[in-house]
Amino acid sequence: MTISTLQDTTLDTLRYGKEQIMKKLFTLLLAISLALGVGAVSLAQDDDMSGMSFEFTEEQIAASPYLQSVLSRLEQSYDTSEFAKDGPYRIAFAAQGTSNAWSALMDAHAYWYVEHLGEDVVSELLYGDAQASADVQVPQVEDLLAQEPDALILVPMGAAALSAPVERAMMQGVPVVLCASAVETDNFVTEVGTNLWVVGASLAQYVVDQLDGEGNIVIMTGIPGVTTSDIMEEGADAVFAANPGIHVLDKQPGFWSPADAKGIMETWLVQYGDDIDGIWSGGAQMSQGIISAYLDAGLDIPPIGGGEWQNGFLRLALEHDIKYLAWQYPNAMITMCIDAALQILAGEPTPRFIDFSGVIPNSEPFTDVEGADYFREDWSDDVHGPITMPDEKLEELGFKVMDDGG
Amino acid sequence: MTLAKRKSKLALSRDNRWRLRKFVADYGVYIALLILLLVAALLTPKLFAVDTIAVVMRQASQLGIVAIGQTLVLLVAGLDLSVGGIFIMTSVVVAEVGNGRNEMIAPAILTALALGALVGLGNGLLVTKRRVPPFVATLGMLVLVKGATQAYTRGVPGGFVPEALGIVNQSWFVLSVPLALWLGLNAIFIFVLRGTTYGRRVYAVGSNIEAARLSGIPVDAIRISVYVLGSLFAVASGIVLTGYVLYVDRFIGSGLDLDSIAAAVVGGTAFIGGRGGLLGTIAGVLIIQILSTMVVLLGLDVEVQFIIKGLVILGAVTLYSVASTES
Amino acid sequence: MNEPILEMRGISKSFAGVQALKNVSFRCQAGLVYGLVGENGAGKSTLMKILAGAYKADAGEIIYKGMPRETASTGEIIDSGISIIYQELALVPQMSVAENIFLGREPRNRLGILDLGQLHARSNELLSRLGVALDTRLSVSELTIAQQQLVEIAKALSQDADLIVMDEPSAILAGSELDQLFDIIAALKAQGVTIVYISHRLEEVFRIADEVTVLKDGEVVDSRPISQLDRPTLVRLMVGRSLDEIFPQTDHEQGDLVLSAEDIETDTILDGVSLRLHAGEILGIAGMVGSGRTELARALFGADPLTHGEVRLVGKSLQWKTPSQAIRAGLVLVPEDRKSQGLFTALSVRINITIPILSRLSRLGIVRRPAEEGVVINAQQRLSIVMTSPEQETQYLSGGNQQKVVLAKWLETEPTVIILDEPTRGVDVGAKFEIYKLMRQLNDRGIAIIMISSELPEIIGMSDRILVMNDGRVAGELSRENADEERIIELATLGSAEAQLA
Amino acid sequence: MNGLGGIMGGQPQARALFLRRNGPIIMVYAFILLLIVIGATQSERFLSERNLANVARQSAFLGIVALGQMLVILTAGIDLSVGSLVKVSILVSAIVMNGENANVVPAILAALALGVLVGLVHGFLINELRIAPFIVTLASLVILKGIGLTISSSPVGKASREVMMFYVQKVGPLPVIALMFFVLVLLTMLLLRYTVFGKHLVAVGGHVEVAHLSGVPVKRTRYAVYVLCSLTAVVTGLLWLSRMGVGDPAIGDGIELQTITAVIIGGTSLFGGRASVLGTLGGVLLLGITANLLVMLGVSQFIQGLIQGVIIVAAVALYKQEGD
Repeated sequence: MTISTLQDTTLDTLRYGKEQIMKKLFTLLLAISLALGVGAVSLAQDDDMSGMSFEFTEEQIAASPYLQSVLSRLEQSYDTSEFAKDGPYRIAFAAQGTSNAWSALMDAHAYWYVEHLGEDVVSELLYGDAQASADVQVPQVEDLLAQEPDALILVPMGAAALSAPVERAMMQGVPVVLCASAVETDNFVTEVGTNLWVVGASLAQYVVDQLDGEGNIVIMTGIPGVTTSDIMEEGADAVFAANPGIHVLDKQPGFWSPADAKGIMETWLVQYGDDIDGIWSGGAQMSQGIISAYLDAGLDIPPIGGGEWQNGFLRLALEHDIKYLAWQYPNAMITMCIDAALQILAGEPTPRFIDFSGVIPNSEPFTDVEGADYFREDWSDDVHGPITMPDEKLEELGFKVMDDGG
Repeated sequence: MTLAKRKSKLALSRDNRWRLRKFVADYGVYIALLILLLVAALLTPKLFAVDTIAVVMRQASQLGIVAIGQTLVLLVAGLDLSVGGIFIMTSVVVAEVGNGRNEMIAPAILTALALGALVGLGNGLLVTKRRVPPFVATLGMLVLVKGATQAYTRGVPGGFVPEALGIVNQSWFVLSVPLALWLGLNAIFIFVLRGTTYGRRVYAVGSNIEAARLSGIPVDAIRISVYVLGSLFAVASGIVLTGYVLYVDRFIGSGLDLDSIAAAVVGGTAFIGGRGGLLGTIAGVLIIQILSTMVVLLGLDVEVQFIIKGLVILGAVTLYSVASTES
Repeated sequence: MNEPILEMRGISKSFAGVQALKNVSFRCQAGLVYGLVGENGAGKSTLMKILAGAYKADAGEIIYKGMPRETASTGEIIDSGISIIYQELALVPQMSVAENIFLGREPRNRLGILDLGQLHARSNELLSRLGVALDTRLSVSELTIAQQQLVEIAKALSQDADLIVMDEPSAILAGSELDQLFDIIAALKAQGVTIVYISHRLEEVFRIADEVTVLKDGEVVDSRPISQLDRPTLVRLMVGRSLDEIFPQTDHEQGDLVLSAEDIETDTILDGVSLRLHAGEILGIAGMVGSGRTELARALFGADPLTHGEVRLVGKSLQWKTPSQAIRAGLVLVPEDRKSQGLFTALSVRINITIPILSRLSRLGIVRRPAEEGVVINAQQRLSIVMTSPEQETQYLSGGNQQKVVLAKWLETEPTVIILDEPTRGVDVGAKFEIYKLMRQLNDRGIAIIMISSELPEIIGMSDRILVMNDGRVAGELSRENADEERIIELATLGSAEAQLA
Repeated sequence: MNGLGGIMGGQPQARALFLRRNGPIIMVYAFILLLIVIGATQSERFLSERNLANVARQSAFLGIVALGQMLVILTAGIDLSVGSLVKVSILVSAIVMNGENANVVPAILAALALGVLVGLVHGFLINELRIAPFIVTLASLVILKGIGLTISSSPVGKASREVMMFYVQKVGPLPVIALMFFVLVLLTMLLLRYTVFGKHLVAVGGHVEVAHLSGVPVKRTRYAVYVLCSLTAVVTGLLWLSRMGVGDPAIGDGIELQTITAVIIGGTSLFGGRASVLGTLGGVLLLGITANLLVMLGVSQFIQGLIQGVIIVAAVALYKQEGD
């Protein structure tokens, strides 16, 4: 098995309505078993996979331990022979847990994928629900390790807090796959994710490009102290610093909350009003709050660097014709994490950094130009694409697919 | 003669004492608010722009509505930590029942209110019938409500917030829908507390529960009703918040629970019950909201806000404590 | 003359503008027993709390063992040899007998660790000196009130004090326990210990005191050897008038039966109590603290549910289960502890007075302010309540005025029966007299009164009939004519069966 | 000890009293037993030495602060600031330690000094300015959180190698940290039973006025108990540092509510004057085993919160509390 097993399968489920799902399920199962190799087919015609590619300067790399780590790990491979054993495997999954839809969909993907692989591949998925809190996750990882799993997949809730537990897992002989975020130690097998520095920088570059390098902007970060947020901010700062025409009016954390984001944006609007020419936002939920504040104030919305494939955001953006660049952080990447774990347990050499971009279909960044193609009328606001599991799973999970509107 | 003279002298000194105490209790927080506004005039004149006032007042309303309920609960020597769970529950109910259809807003709100009342009833019964300290009872209910919401949604609230709920974002100059609601509810409940038998009984129960019982007041019923009201105000705040973001948010209103206690306490409502009222809470809410707006206007780090907020709470209660301490 | 062991000079103290003590001087010589007498509210307890360091005097000085005493902590004062047995029992209910006795001065071993063996051994020794058998490991909340009082005394003994203040110890001690106490006092005196004995039971004072100091309204009225005093003189010194002057007499006729209780019991100590009450009558209820007096009042009022028997308010002939039903039926209770049960101290006079009659003063739940203010003004005039405004919080009123507010609150319900539990506790003489007058006025209007009191002169002076309670039962009933203090104490301490035998 | 036992009263209701006083403790341990039975029958690894050691070690993190919290609650107080203090102490000790073994002692001293300082400030505000403990420590929760984030909003500092190894050290099968916790449990029991200070805590919580009149140094006792509680928080902060290896400000929020829950479930009265070390230990173990079991049994994550809520509400509702 390789990390790119399931890619081709998902398009269909995205594209077709639910009436076709039963039929599709068969196709899907077939497709998964057949598909090997990378098949990055895009929903839109936009095949440009390098939407987030970015030229770093030497200085930027030198200034960022994160960049150094990612760039070097992209080229490294881990000799996993010490972990090789026969299946079926018991895999521990320390998830972000029941905190938001993104995470719930990741869990759903995990359960679906394990079920799909079959009991002779993964006999048990041990699960820990961190409730998005490092305090909860640290002991939980200990609980999971006490069950002596064959591998640990971890969505770390704190880069620092989870470092020592990761090292202890490795010491115990349990290979660790980091999913969606990093920890401070280098002592793990591999990380599945994307270059968050580049994400932050690309979103910033988009804003800069939209303004032709001249203008006032505001920056809304996620949660200070959370790695994903901090690294994206670092990338953004680097780009804005490199563009002297850009004036940063203010930077505040919006805590990835639409309510907090809206509150701060309202204050900015009364403070700067029309002077704001562009906005950098660290997440779609905050972008929703930002848009909402603009709508209330009745002001024109400047370009936003920082949407995501999140149905609610797309709905708003489409309705109000907003210019944005959306990045992606597909929860479906968990399937790649599971694949990575299986690869490790098979003793195959494993890259130390696995970028989902270009592997999971439709996980590339897109702009308002293609936005309509991503928006799904039948999904509820909370759904984050892309979804690689069948639609039934989505409905089972309680995502109401919208009624016809009476 | 001398006796009469002495009496009047005594009466005078007693008189001054309670008048001073009353003055501090009733107006101390407004003096603090005034000082804050003076500081703001120097540091952030932008605060006094009509637009800013509108924003501050609208955001204050979200906190203010739940703070009304919290004040009522504090008045009967209670405490409600479960409001945080109610915000989330409300947001989920509005999305699930409303499911994007405007005609379902009313049923959604009614459902949320009914569930809220149920939570309040649970709080009230635990506190009165099982004599669980309010802190523990409402903390338990908080975990329970959050857990139940989680179990129901299975982690993912389905449905959409009906767009028409965005009406709460409407405003005419400074007056927004939430502000109107906040002011209206304040007007009603200031009157209820001062002018009705119910209000008197709330104060009586908080001031001296045994005396209230012996005065023929159904103390348990009063306390339960206050917890129910507290939950209903939390639902109202939750609805305004949900309309504000037009989106189901698991972290909706996080922090407003403690802020609502802080607002009431800063406003002079005593932790031991029976003392204080909504006029003080209004000022407490405004102080907290203006402080957080000023932090953004000044471009300060958010963490500074925590420190300032803590110091303001301490300063206010110290003032009340010093003023009320007998010789 | 010997050097005095204690001299308090020019002590003054006021609370919230109310002068509790004015220029009080008090001196004791070693090895004598001093009676400190005076009515409730005369300032006895305040004086002793200043001695104990619990209050700070506004003015004056204390010279103890020849040295002016600087402000000191309560612990240092105890160490210096002063111990006080308080009127309100000063025990921690959750702690054991032994722990309470040595609280604040626990025996430790060389490592500074609590010496439990010594703690219990010494406690046992002290208790046996008092002739009491009590498991020192029991927690105080499991003891009877009399047992708790003995623990208090043991606690004072344990402090090896040179000066022991006993604040009304006899209020809850009975018969043999009281005799034991007097024996102990005699023994202590023989050892050279000075005793200050606070009481308003005069016969006790005459029995044990060497010298008597009388306080009235916060001032020392007189201080002289017991040999120069007789009972009537002492009474006149204490109250400033003779008894006849204090208790206003009226001729009124006893009316119809208004209230009856048949064999009532509750979950509390009450054990089959029956009583009858007529219109215009004052029924006095006497008994030791803990004899069931207060429980009887609560049972009649519906505050504690009946487990047996019934209460009838004749004319309405109904049963009530809650105070509010009782109030509506025309029966009210003015509770014993004003601060904790009667008054909303943080609320205004206006709100306090109108709380039980709000439904009468309101329409659709909205209070009619003019009607309410009328009631308050009326009440103020009727009871001559001294206040600066109806909006004044009741915590800033004097004790007497607070009690009047509580009375006013209940009178406004226009009751047919009023139960007064310790109506004059903590009230100055002037206010006391007004309360007595008021009771008579109510009588004249046909209102029936049950008065519970620890003050025997008050019981005897005011009651038409007297029920004496003991251990949850009625130990005996006395008519006004054949009631005297001795008879009441006998019934209250021995109970009816023993009293008959005696 | 003496032959006079129980002649006068008290004894007849002794059994009822025993039950009333110890009911919550019996219930908690019965509940724990039930969970253990469920765990043993439903998961082969639950009773493994490894998992038991794991649960014991984890319990220390909540348990040590819960002991401090219990002492404060015994005096009719409360300390809401412990979570924030854990956070600040992690950051301070990590920065001082900075990965150097030589700095371990200064780091520990810095953390302890911080604890003493915070405890003294609480004591001062409660004693001298007469502010309710709830408000004092609520304000302190907010302020300390602000201070923590001001020190650093992202991970800082580093534990030394030895400190990190401390976390996994064992004495026989028992992790050192668990052992440390059990020793503290024992010490707290001894403190309450055999020391003057312990008796004074009960007296202050049971009837502060009486305590004062009996010469108990009420203020000093309060200062001491808030300092002690803060110290348990900084010790827990140090343990977290050993657990994580770095100072991460993400840790600490919500610990106060967990400790209060554990203490209350263990039968300690929020009204003061009555506390049970065994009960608190039971409360801590109950919460710890529940969390462990939910992971072990793979209970659907959606109902975990509900289960925890039901347990808490049931525990506090089953036993009618005293007071009012």
